[in-house]
Amino acid sequence: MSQEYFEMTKNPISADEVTDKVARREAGAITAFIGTVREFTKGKRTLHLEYQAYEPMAVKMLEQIGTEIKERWPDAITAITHRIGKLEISDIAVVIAVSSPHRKTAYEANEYAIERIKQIVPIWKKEHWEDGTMWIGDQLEQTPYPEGNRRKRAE
Amino acid sequence: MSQEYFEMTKNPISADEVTDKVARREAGAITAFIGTVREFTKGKRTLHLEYQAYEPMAVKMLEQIGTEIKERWPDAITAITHRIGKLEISDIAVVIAVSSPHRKTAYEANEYAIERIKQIVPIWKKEHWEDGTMWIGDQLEQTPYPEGNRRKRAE
Amino acid sequence: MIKILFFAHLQDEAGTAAMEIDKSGLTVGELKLWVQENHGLQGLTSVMTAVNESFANESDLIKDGDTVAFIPPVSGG
Amino acid sequence: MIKILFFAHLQDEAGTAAMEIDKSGLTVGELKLWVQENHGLQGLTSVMTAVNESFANESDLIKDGDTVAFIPPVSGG
Repeated sequence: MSQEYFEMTKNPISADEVTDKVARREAGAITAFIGTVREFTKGKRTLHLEYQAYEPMAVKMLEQIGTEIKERWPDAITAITHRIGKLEISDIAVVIAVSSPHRKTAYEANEYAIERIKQIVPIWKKEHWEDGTMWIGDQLEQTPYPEGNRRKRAE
Repeated sequence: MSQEYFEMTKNPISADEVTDKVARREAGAITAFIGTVREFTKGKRTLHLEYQAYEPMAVKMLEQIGTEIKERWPDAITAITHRIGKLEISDIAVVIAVSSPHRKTAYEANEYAIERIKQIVPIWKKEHWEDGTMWIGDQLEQTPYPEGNRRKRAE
Repeated sequence: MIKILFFAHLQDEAGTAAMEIDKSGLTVGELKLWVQENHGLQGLTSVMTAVNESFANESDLIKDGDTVAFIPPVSGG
Repeated sequence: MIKILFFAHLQDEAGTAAMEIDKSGLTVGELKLWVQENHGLQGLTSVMTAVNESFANESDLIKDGDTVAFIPPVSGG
């Protein structure tokens, strides 16, 4: 079995496999975040998604998030697997697992990891709707592109 | 397969089984808390643990936590399984899974659930050390009994 | 008859998980005192009580047929 | 030679995932302008740039053999 803590994969992700990587005798708490493909976003129906990544850099950035967590929460151990390719509704896109002797750290570090993924990891999501497709572009999903394949303009 | 959302069990718990209960097309985020038996607590080595519960009431109280979460976070769906009996180091004692369309809710509701378990669910942990045993008694584990089987005195 | 349940260290102290007593018309607080005096349990004052699987107040009246459980501070999770 | 990588909508706009160009001595910012003008890409100004898989500043100099990736706002997770 692979013991890579930070992985990109084209295959379905098992949450148990990711949490198993961080389990250890010193841990009293493991938190897992499982990001799944949601059918409706603001009333709009998603048929399926496509994730693209700059793979080698994405792995490096996931590792960097692990390093940042280690600096802030020295007791925490982190593992992250992100899937790419075509995903159907309810498929798992990402699993973040954090173990720690105490639960507060496990929650905080886990939430930190997903926020950082949405900031620095070069992965992009393409929504497929009944009436078209679009690359979703804003890191925090607060200003999605208004239409079609247009990207956000800077000014 | 059982579809009870709130369960006590004498058997090993699979985290995937608990998270599967809350997975759904509307969910974009599932958080899982996996409480495991830690080997060392404040430098003292645990050999194994024993959990005892007032089972029917424990199930009711877990259900009540689910109801409280539903009131505070109407979008959230919760499942909790707690194990009783003898547990070895690294065994899973409890799994809490929360799904929600958005991740913030999934984290908050999950942490709320573990805090409430430590307040109102009639489950007790007996530590087995090299030099003896003790029922752990304080809800928030801040004032464990100083010795032997003595319970906290009120005054 | 009232059924009384003991858990954790209270079970060890009482030497039993359950017992039945033939008392009625007591409040939760009065039953606690009675059990302390007659069954060698100390410090039930800091212990919560459940009547028929719901948390009860000290002043709640116990009826015939009720199940009363003494709930020391919990430590699950 | 410099290798340039495009992702997401930039890949669609450029019509290719990668290309090689024979330019050197440019800063990241200058390369962006050159690509915009010569390959019909708009709005690279809001796009981050990675050189050899690390985020780079607009003023960083690109060397021969470098791999430059344009990183539009990400949407993983």
